[in-house]
Amino acid sequence: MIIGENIHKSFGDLEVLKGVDLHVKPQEVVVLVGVSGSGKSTLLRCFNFLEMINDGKITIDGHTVNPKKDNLTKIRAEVGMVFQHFNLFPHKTVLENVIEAPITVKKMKKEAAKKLGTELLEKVGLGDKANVYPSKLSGGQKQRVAIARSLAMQPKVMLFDEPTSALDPELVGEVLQVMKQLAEEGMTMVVVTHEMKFAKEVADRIIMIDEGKIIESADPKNFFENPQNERTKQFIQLVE
Amino acid sequence: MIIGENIHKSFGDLEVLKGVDLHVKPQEVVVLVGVSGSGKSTLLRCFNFLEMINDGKITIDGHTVNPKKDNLTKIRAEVGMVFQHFNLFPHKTVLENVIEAPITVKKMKKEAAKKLGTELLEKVGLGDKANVYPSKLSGGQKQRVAIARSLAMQPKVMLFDEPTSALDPELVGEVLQVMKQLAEEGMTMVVVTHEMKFAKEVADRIIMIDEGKIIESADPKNFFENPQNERTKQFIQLVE
Amino acid sequence: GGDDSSSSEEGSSTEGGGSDLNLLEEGKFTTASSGLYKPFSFEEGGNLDGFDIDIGNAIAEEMGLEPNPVTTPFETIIQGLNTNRFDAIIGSMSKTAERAEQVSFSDPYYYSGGAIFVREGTTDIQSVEDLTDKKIGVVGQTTYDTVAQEYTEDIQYYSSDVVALQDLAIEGRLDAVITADVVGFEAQNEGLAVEMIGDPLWVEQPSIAVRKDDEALLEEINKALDTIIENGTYDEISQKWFGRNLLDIDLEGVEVLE
Amino acid sequence: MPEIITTVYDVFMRTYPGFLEATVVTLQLTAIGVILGTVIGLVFALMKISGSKILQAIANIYITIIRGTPLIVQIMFLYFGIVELYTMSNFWAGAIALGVHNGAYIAEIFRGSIQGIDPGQREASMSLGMDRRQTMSRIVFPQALRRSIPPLGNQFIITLKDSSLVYIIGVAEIFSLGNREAAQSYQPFESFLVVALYYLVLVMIFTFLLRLYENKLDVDRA
Amino acid sequence: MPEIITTVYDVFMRTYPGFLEATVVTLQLTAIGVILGTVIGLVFALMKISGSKILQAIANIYITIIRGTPLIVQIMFLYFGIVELYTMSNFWAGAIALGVHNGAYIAEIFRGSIQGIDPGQREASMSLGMDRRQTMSRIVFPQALRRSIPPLGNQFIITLKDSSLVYIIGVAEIFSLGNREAAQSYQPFESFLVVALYYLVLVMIFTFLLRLYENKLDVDRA
Ligand SMILES: Nc1ncnc2c1ncn2[C@@H]1O[C@H](COP(=O)(O)OP(=O)(O)OP(=O)(O)O)[C@@H](O)[C@H]1O
Ligand SMILES: Nc1ncnc2c1ncn2[C@@H]1O[C@H](COP(=O)(O)OP(=O)(O)OP(=O)(O)O)[C@@H](O)[C@H]1O
Ligand SMILES: [Mg+2]
Ligand SMILES: [Mg+2]
Repeated sequence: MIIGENIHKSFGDLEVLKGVDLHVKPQEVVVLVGVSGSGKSTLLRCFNFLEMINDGKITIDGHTVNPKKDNLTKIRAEVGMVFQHFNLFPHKTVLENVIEAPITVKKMKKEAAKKLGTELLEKVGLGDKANVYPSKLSGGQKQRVAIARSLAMQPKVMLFDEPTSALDPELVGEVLQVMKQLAEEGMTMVVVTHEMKFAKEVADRIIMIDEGKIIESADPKNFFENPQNERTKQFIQLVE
Repeated sequence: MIIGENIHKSFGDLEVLKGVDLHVKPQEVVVLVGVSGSGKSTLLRCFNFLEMINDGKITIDGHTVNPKKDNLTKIRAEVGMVFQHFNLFPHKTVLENVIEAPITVKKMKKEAAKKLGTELLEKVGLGDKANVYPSKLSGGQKQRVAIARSLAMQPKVMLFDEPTSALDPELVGEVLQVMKQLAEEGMTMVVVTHEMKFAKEVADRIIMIDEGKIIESADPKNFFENPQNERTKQFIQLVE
Repeated sequence: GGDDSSSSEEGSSTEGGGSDLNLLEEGKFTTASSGLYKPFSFEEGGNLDGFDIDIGNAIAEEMGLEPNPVTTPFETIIQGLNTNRFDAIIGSMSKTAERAEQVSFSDPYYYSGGAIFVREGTTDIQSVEDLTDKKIGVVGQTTYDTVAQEYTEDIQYYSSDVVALQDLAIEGRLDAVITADVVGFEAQNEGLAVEMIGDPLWVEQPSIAVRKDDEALLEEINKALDTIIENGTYDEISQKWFGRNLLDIDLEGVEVLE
Repeated sequence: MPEIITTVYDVFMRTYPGFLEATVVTLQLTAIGVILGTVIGLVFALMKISGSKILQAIANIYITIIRGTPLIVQIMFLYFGIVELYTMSNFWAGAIALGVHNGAYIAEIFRGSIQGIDPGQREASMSLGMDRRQTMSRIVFPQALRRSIPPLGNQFIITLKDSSLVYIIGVAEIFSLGNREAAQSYQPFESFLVVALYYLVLVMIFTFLLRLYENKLDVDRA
Repeated sequence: MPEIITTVYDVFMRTYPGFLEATVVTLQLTAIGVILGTVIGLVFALMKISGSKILQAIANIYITIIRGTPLIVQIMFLYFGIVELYTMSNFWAGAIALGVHNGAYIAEIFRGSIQGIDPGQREASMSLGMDRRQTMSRIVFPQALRRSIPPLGNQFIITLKDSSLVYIIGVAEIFSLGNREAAQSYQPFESFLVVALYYLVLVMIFTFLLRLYENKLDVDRA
């Protein structure tokens, strides 16, 4: 579904991704872990073309993206992204947040968009908040709106960058619940998270990134019980 | 060691603490848990007289504090406090941070203070960072300096307000390690934390606060395995 | 369209309507003064008044134009004229050779004496020679400025002679102010503790200034000035402000500033 | 003291018809100065964030020159300096000088507001498939504009006070009138006190309106 | 165009001896204005954070009046208005007016810096047993002072430009000289261009020094 091959990415002199290969199969749920600064966010952002890679190639749904020729806007719309800090549009209501992109990008009729938006909000358990401004929501609610907003574009794959890190612990569950449901419905997902319980339960594969390289890739059981790399062992000890 | 009886605290119309009774015995380690906004921080701040209680009384080491008559400055010095965001003094080096209070408050000689400070920094594993400014440190290192700074006043009890919440997950361990060591050395401690593993291992007692009241108080085993209150059960489910 | 043609005919048939005079605004005679030179030009509660204003009004009327007096700082008044901000300066500007290179002057419309004023009770300034190295207050770009520069480097500049005189009355600021005798007398009347030293040092010829190429306008102005002097209008105005006729002065034996 | 109050009151009562007219002129200058400045500021702010090095350089030169020289010099230059290029009335020269001056400051207000929008907003918008233009016009601008209104209000108040400087080219605004009043009445203390009062009251009125608006914004968003 | 450059150069060469003297006056005015303003500002900032309602009210009235009226009015009032109370030379009247004016703005700079210090700093200090005075003098002030230096530098640059207004009371600083030069040479374009250049160069020099200092601060703290 989404394939990264030999991805290199530098910021100035700092090489952050040093040749990453990652094949995500349709309906697969991949969890990315790694210490701070290892390049997890950067990798997600490259997949969404918020950052341009310096070398390598990215294939989405069978199409290898050529950033010079392709319409990146269209490709971005196919890849959903959920951020740590939600990034809801504060000047729009919850429903307006969700229907903004379908209307402006997909030129969907307003009525149809509203119907879709309402459905999605109900799906994430926020049907009653449609006309409220984001500032009135709790962190967990905001993140669920962000997920609904992303779903409204009917993306082929969804990227999550630490979606629960900014939440109070008691609000983490409600977001993970929605993500779990998405996974069960067959959404292809790449998730950066420190929630090991979620990783164990939901991930098809856990990948450890260290200093811009993939150093471990295994199903949850093997990842935790039988890590191959020394750094992975250390990491597991630290976060467990 | 530190006793709070019938503590009430309001901010304007908002009653945050609604009659809290908490007796912390010498050398006891008490972990406070509760959802966001339940009043955990406020309770700690009352114990340190950063907030003045509206009703009730606080007894420290056998002395019931009368905020109107007592020298609060002196009492605060007996109660150490470690904050979520470290609050190191950015314009002072690590060692200067540690020796500031012994010199200005206890009128300790600079040489003696430096000796004490160096010892404490070694204790938290940062002997080599004495002359560095806080901005050069990682979050975990900052928090360990903050603990050393607090210890330099030889407090009778130490209060920790989510000391690891602002840290990257891989840095949490080093701080908890220092706290564990302190507990083993017999320091009386009250710790607000979401680190349930730490609570299970180190706490003598876990206390659940909900809407400004203590609703559960038990040793770790009973707290997790046999919670009495419905809200506690929910909370345990959420954070486990 | 009958209305249009009749009204334009009316405009051009008005005596001296000014269409050939290169006026800023058709039918209006826009003249400038500093507005800070009581009693010649000053503003009271937003209304411009004074001798210069009255003269301007009389001349405009004589030329069949609507008078339109405006104010602008004296330091930049010639620049204002030469950049077409108004049609003429009727602002107590004395004719000098230097200025005559920049603008054309009418016949003088009054005579005034340049005089030294000091604070009441001052003893160390008795004559113009005593001004040497003293602190003198003047308005920049005036004839008084030129004289002051001959005696001292310690000059303080003002936008208004009246303000300079007010400052002179304050102990410790200025040693002397050079200005027109009448302006000083007016200040004395207002209760300022200043006095004139001796007689006026010279006589100046305040005149109306126009742009060099506005010869037709200058001619009209001179004609109008003659008329109001002859028909008594001038005398009336002068009597109103000073109780005498300012043109009535014996020029025999006094220095006339050029 | 009471005597002073009486004389100030006298001066006030005697002069207020003229001062009210002058207040209108001051407000006109201020309004034109701010509106013109907003237009100029918007253009230069867009140039600064345009990504074109040339446009950025032009904007930077403009802003550096305007912010590097006193307003009073700008007024004089515009009124007397460039007459060979274009001659304008003193009112318009003053208003335009205020506008050109404000332009540099308002450009920085807009630029600051736009750049102050959390980059996450842009990223979220792009990640949903909106292009640069849509992101700017539908997500960034509306938020930046709202954020600009308090500093623009502040700039209005600064301009209200700055407009006093156009007295130097003979525009009959409040200060210019007060100056003449002081000279002709021989009562400088009272005259300037009255002038100060006019400005103070105007500034306080606009500060109050600005606060009201800011509070409304806060309420809207809370 | 080249002709203009020649005439501007001529005017510059002809006038620079006078302008250099005037520049010294401008810098003196600026320095005194800022130093005095800093002293006044410190006093009023302390009053504002003092906790005493009366002191706060006094500080607020002062700040409201100064910020609510144009500097040029303040200069005129100080020079011509209050002579019956106290008479000063025009240079000192100008410098003091600038100081009094700056005082209100600098008070807000200090207050902002002090209140901008993370409350956590105060709490950490108190929790270690330091009293209010120690907390203020050893923890809050040193940090606030450092934080004040960039806006104070900025205020210096503002004052440099504002000092042009004391020309109105006849102090022979840059603008006042340029104004006379323009009038008597009948070359307003060239004269005001030269004046603008003097200010621009001064502002750029001080902006550069300020940047240098800020970078040094950043390096120290990084
Ligand atoms: N736009 C950028 N410009 C320069 N450096 C950057 C940029 N974005 C990221 N980096 C650097 O790249 C490295 C990897 O950053 P990245 O955000 O991908 O790490 P991460 O694994 O997501 O860490 P975290 O867990 O802290 O979010 C870091 O050293 C970071 O400072
Ligand atoms: N200084 C204050 N003024 C007004 N309200 C306050 C103040 N401090 C705390 N509160 C309110 O008191 C309540 C309890 O706050 P407190 O910080 O004690 O909660 P907490 O249990 O520590 O939560 P968290 O886990 O988010 O830190 C909250 O509703 C908070 O908004
Ligand atoms: Mg990241
Ligand atoms: Mg808390």
